Amino acid sequence: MMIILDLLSILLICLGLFFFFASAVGLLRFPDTLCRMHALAKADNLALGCVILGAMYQQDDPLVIGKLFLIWAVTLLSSATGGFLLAQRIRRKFLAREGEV
Amino acid sequence: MQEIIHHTNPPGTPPRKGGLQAVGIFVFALVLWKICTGYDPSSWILGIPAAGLFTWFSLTQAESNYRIRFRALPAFLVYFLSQSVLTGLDVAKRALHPEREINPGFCTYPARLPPGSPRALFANMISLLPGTLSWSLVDGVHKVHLLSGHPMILEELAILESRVGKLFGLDLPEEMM
Amino acid sequence: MPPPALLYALAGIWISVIGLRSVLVEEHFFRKIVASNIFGSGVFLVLVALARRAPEGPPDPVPQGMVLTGIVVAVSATALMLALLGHLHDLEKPDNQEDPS
Amino acid sequence: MTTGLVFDAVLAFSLVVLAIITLRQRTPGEAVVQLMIFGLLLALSWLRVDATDLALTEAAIGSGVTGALLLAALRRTGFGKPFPSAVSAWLRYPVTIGCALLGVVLSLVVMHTWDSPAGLTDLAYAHLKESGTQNPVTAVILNYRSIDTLLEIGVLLVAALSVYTLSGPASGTPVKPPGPIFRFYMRIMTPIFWLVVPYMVWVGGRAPGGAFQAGALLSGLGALTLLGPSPWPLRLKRRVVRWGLTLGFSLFLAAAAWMWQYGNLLAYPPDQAKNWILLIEIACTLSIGISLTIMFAGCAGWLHEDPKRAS
Repeated sequence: MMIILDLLSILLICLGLFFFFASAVGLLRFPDTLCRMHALAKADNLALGCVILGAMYQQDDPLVIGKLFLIWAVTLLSSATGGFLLAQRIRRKFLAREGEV
Repeated sequence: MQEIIHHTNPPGTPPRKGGLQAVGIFVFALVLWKICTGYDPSSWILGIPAAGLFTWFSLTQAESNYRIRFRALPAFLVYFLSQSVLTGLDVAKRALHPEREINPGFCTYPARLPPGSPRALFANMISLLPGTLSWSLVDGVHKVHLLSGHPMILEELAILESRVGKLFGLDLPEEMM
Repeated sequence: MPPPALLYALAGIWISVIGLRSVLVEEHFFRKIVASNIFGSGVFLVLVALARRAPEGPPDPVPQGMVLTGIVVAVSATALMLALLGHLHDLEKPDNQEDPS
Repeated sequence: MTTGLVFDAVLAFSLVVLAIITLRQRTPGEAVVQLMIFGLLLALSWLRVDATDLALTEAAIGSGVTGALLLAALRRTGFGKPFPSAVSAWLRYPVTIGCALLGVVLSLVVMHTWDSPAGLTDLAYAHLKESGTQNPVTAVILNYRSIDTLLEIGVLLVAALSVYTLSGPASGTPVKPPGPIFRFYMRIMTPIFWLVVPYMVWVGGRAPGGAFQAGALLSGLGALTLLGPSPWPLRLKRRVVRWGLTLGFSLFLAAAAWMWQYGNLLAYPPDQAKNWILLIEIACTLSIGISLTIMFAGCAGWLHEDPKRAS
């Protein structure tokens, strides 16, 4: 039983690392800032979710599991909002360049 | 803008600040505190004031007309998680594919959800669908950046919007008129 | 095989030396402020690594406490430097020169 | 063991490289972003040498607050202008050579003295029971060496007051109010902040955490509140804010004076130590949070005007 849980947890964390890697590659390869933000906002969230899910299998204490879940929820909200604010700033610069403001 | 069927709390009515709601938020805060601090009973010296602060700051905000229906939460979470996985896979595929499958574009989507939390949550959720990123919300119009445009995008947004609406107890049709 | 903490101590020394050089050489005040932050971080890294000299057992909490204090003092100093820099900027602005206050 | 050592070597090396990269950036904005990345990696390295308390503080204050202060100052003085070139070569070369020599000497000293008996670990742990806290770092800063911390809170107060005095009238460009998404975020996060800040204070008595980390969190909330139209607008000139700014230092000072009757400055009797530490930590958290928020507002030039006035 323990071995299955350990394997599952290793698998999930490796999956998370893969998505982090993919998001980093996307950050480097995508053509402009908005496209790069797709990579950051989406793959990173899934990656963090996988890592946290993997870490949860290593915990016996339900309170620690709850804490891990809270961390993920707050990070999701923060990264979505941060991404939106960044996109808004890019849009303002874009519009200013177009001369519309 | 389509007609929205309000089950309760149409916009414009002042937020309900009943004692029951305050107690609910207070208990929720205590649960959060418990999750954070663990099993030490002496933590309540700070925990009860902290939960009080949480309740006060939750109740004294201007625009709390729309509240989440807890009955709708599980279905929404399942949808949210499955979409997260699809989205992550989609982005990872595009990032790692030798020829970049990217054809950036924009689209606009008029909001059907009322302003406030529902509309804001919807904008945040747009960034969750495969290939879409919300990048502005002005006067009820969502501007969406597309990683690669495809014809079904407006329909997908409408489905997402109606899901978000259900979470707040609002009925929206699943397709645009 | 060197102990890991020694690696960090050496890295800290070289980071602070690099920072010190930039503080002395650079002309632009903003860059001097950034450099002084790096200088300070290097010194902190040395202290934190020195706290871990004993290979087993808990680390020495006294240098750690000093660094904790130091981080807050460093941020105060940075804020003060930046406020002075902003003040200087306001004074140099041409439209502010006839301002009596 | 070996894998860990490889990781440590790579991390230590990349810290040095990042420091160099940070100092070679062309524009101030890029330098700040690099500095923040450097700070986060530094925090990671401190986890590797068992300094979790410090890693938290470095990530929150060293990287987060410092970065916010630098960006705020850039908002006032201009982002994009590249740095002018450095001074003439005749000064640059001697300084570089001198610094390199200093680095070599220091490295040799550290390597030679590495195995000498370590400092005060045993002494610090021997008295942990009487110190009123289970976290050795908290014991050092709020009991054994609390006089240092008292003075440090004083430094912070003086720095905040200086920033307050220095920031002239209405010098910063007003901020454009962010839209409904940011308001939604603030509505959810503000109550959570007010729950997490007390948690940080409480946990400092047992595990990594404490007044500094909590104060940094509070100042994060303060800076976010200054950025946009919040349901709870923050007016830094209100009397209650000014009282909060001085609360930490005055309470700490009062504690020091009160302890005089036991014969020593800030030597708590063991049975009262726990309560004094908790009280001082709460007061200091408020003061640190308000001080750092004032510094942020001062650096951005928003202290003496209404930041919500849209252009």
